[in-house]
Amino acid sequence: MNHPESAPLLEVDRLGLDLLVGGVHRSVLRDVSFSVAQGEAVGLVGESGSGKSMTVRAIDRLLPAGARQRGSIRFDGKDVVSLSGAALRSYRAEVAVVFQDPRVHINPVRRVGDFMTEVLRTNRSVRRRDAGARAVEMLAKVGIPDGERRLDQYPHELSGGLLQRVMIASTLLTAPRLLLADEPTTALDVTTQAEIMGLLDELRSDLGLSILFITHDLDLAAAVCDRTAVMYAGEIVEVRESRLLHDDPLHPYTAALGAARPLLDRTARLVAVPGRPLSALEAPTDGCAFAGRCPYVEPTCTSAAPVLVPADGGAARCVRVEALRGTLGGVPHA
Amino acid sequence: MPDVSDPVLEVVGLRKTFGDVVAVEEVSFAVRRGGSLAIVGESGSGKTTVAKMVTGQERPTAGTIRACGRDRSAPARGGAERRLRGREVQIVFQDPYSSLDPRQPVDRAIDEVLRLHRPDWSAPQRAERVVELVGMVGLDDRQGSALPRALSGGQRQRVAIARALAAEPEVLILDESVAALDVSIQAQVLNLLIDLRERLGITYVLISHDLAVVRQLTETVVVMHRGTIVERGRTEDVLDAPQHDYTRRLRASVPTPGWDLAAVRRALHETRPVRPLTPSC
Amino acid sequence: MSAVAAPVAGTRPVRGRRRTGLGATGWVSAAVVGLATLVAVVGPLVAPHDPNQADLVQAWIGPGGDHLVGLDVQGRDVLSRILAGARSSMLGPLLIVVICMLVGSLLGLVSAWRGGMVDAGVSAGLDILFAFPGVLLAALTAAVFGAGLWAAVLAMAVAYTPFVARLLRGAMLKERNQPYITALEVQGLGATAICLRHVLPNVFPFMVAQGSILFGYAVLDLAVISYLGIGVQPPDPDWGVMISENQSGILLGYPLPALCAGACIVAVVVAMNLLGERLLERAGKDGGR
Amino acid sequence: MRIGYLLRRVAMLAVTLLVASFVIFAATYVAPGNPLAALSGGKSLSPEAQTALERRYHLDEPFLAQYWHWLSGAVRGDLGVSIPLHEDVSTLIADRAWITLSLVLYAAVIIVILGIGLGLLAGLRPGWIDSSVLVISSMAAAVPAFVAAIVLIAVFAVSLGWFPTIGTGDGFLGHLEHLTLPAVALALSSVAVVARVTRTAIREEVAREHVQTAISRGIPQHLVVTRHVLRNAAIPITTVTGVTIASLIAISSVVETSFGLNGLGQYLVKSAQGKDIAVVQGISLVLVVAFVLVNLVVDTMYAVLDPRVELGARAA
Repeated sequence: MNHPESAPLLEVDRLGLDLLVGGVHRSVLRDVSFSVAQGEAVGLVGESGSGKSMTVRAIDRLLPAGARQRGSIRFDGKDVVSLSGAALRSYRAEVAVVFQDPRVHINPVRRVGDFMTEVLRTNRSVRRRDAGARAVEMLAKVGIPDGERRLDQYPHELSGGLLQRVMIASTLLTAPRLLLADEPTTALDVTTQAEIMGLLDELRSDLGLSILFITHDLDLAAAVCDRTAVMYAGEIVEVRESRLLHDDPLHPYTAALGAARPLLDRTARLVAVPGRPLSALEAPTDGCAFAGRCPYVEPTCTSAAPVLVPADGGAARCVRVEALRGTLGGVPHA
Repeated sequence: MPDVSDPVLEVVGLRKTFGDVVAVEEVSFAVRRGGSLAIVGESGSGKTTVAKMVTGQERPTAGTIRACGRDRSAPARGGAERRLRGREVQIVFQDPYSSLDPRQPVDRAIDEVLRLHRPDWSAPQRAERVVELVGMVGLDDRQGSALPRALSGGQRQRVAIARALAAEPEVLILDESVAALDVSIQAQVLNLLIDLRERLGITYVLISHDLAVVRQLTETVVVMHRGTIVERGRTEDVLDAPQHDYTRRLRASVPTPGWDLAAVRRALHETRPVRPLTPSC
Repeated sequence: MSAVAAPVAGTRPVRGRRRTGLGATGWVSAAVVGLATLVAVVGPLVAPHDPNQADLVQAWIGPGGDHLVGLDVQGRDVLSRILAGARSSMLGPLLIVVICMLVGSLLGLVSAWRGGMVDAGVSAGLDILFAFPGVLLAALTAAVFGAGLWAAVLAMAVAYTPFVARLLRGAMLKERNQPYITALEVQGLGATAICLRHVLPNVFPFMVAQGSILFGYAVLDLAVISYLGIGVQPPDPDWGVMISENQSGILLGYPLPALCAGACIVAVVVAMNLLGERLLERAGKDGGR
Repeated sequence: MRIGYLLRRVAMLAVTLLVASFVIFAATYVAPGNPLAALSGGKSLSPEAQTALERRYHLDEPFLAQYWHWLSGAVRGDLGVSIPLHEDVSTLIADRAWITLSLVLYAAVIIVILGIGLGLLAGLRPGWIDSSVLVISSMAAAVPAFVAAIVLIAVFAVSLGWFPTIGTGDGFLGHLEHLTLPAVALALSSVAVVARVTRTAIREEVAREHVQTAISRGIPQHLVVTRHVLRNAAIPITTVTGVTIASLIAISSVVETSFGLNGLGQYLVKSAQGKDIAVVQGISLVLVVAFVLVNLVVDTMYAVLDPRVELGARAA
């Protein structure tokens, strides 16, 4: 696969979003910028309420009514926000979404075959039998050998892991260029998660798919993504090469996330950040959202909203990024 | 077979069937007083059913369960026996949002348990103990008199722990107790649990699918797969050098920095025929 | 919409002060219900005329003089009959609701708590009872015991019970399956104490809301039964009876007496329904964790 | 799988009918008064005549045997004899059943077309259409059938003279004309209920995650609506509509009384007032059978519409 180094496939620039909550517009995303290149896997990591799922919805134009959006989202150079009608539908075929819980994201009263071939039959006028054959082929590719039988089954007759494979296979039928994977393994068992992650990784290398991978698990993102953006309270606080993010974080929140997670290979007291994660709706507008929990807080942190500062091939939203460089990582567990 | 001196909880030959389905088969383990045991497994492994049998929510089809030397395989006869069992084994659930009565302030919830187990205590005695328990789990006085809806998930889980500890049980079952929490909150609760065990000498039985949490919290482990125990031993031994195929697979499935996805894929392709992907519903 | 916004809004652990108001509609409904209740209590005492004093010569005389809403088919004062009729029209439904709530919550609680065979047995019994529509039961009771308010109340209470029991069983089962109930069981608290101290109080707002909606339906159904002639018997004043008595007036061009009684029924039913829905909403919010 | 579900429903139905018939028949025994007294019209009977009558009506046999006679007769279509009228109950019922049947069918058609139609409109078209349907339906839902009846008579029959007030008319069009106001009165509140339920079902389905998936896959709007929203919402809509129509069977007595229609419901009430127990029993049995059968149809449709049906019972 050749990766044109020039323009990224997906470019999100200063995305802002207000949602209607109880009749009032409230900001849930602020200044979210990142990009995904052809064939690249980018992680979007954050705790609940950080705004990562809303970012996916904005990219796929699935925002709730009354949402107000700022900034731009460009796919392959085209402005996504202005798309409509057939252009929007073909954009959606190129940008496929794998949702968190296949059990509720697949229509329960239609057969697996109907679900898989629906797009081919309606948007590409492929005949039912041909579409079915392609579905079987794709099921085999994601590791489901008895595709014909599966097409006749209903979603409730399949296990969660199998259903998630069906979801992935169905997205592949339209040959998408970008996969938005919104916590695709959170509802699954650990071994099933590994299978799905292995599958996604295989598809990326075989088909040159770009992947935007949303998760709450920093380790998972680091394991499969080239670059990772960490979100907190509706903002990206750090975006780096995944490996660096883990070993040498620039933002105190990234460091805190890494240090809070227990390790598999040794037992050591966890470094717990006090307080609870702020949801995007609660974030202050005039200072750093993490300031209240940050061990390195200074008066400057709460006087003005910090901006993303470029550093070490990435960026971090911290006024003390230079001062703290190199001190946050290293030994995460005291 | 379990060979533990001074076992505070001992389970032998446990079996549970639902209709034709065998959920748990030949499960035996023991935990020493003050020790800790993890029951690891994925959905459908039977780990939750084991926990339910130990707490008396389900009745075993066969096998015995002894806590503090007393049999609890059959349902309790009478209130006194129920309360006695309550002082032996307590449980903390996964979901912090539904594990508290929404109408009951924190202090009243704890007081209710104290009244049940300490009928001889006076109201001021109980109130003093409530304050002590609330402080023990790291909540302040204001949170101690709040309604659950005013608390965050992590705070509610602290309340659930305090309520379980109010009965001063010998064994605390942690049924995925930190699984639903955000990472940063999870760390706080894990640290609290570690401190409490050091301080109280209480025995933990952790039900979990998360190997890292298991490592953090327990000394011994049993690995369950499809209703049976496939591997057991000291936690670090089992995690560092798993013997059974399933445990190895479980271990390899945990994402870590430097996770070799290609190797995971190879391993999965190899083991796939062993475990046919059958619909689970 | 709310489902879409949930990932953001639902994760906020600390909620704002919950709204305790009923809203404008709720308060207006409550006022209507309060007024109807007041009339049911004091109505017969404040009626300006004897509700049963007939004077056929004065039949169908319109509003005027000391007869604010005119006179009915037998020349009786309509206002007095409305005021006096409120008693049976409101008291009957109250009895129905109380009976079927008591029986229904007991059955629901036992089914939800015991589960298994007990639950299956109760459910099967209720299913059979479901096959008897209220009007049919009322006709059967009237045929057997003779028509009257008490027979109608009994029939309706029986007809409503399976509905209420199923509704409450669902609500109680949901509560019973909450982990906090299990935690209390593991503590060693007895079933009765758990039910009385936790399950019932948590289901209570839901019961009140459902009871209010049910009361509206009971007012309606009891009026229907009296209208059909197998409930309250004429000449006793009752809103349903009044419609049946004065129906001939419609063809003769005197619809007011029948419509007045009809309006009273509709007003109480609508108010009860709206109030019940508001309460239900609030109960849902209350239970929302 | 789904066949099993339906077999269970049919078995349940048989048990329900058996118990119901028992309850209905047992009413005779609970009823105070001697049936022979009613039979003789108050005259004193000679012992021979009394014995003959007792034998004829099986009154000399034990309760269960009498029940068996009645039940086995009912299965063959013989519901006994009305003592005051000296006529076959089956004939009396057959003469009146068609009115109730056509009234309920007519109302059912109105409910399906108007109720579901308005609900779809409101559910799919937020804005003024939705709000007006909501307001109108919340008012209509609270109007009981007999109030609707008097208002309809007052307005359309008396003031405007568009429809006849009473009777059943001749020929199909005549029936239709005569039954229109009664059917509207019968259907009115149900139309409102069905419209509201339909609207809610549509709204809930629109908000479901799988609809989001369909949109995100670029399925055109109209197909998302028909294939996913309507298809799935059809499950609760069918259930509620069916149950609502079943409830009309009993409520029709009200409308029949208001419009002076000689139907089953009105006859049931009249017989109850006249203590004609045999007729009350017969009509009760017929109505219960009809009610239970409609519910079986609803269950069948539900099983057809929802492939998950074997997982649990109907979500009531």
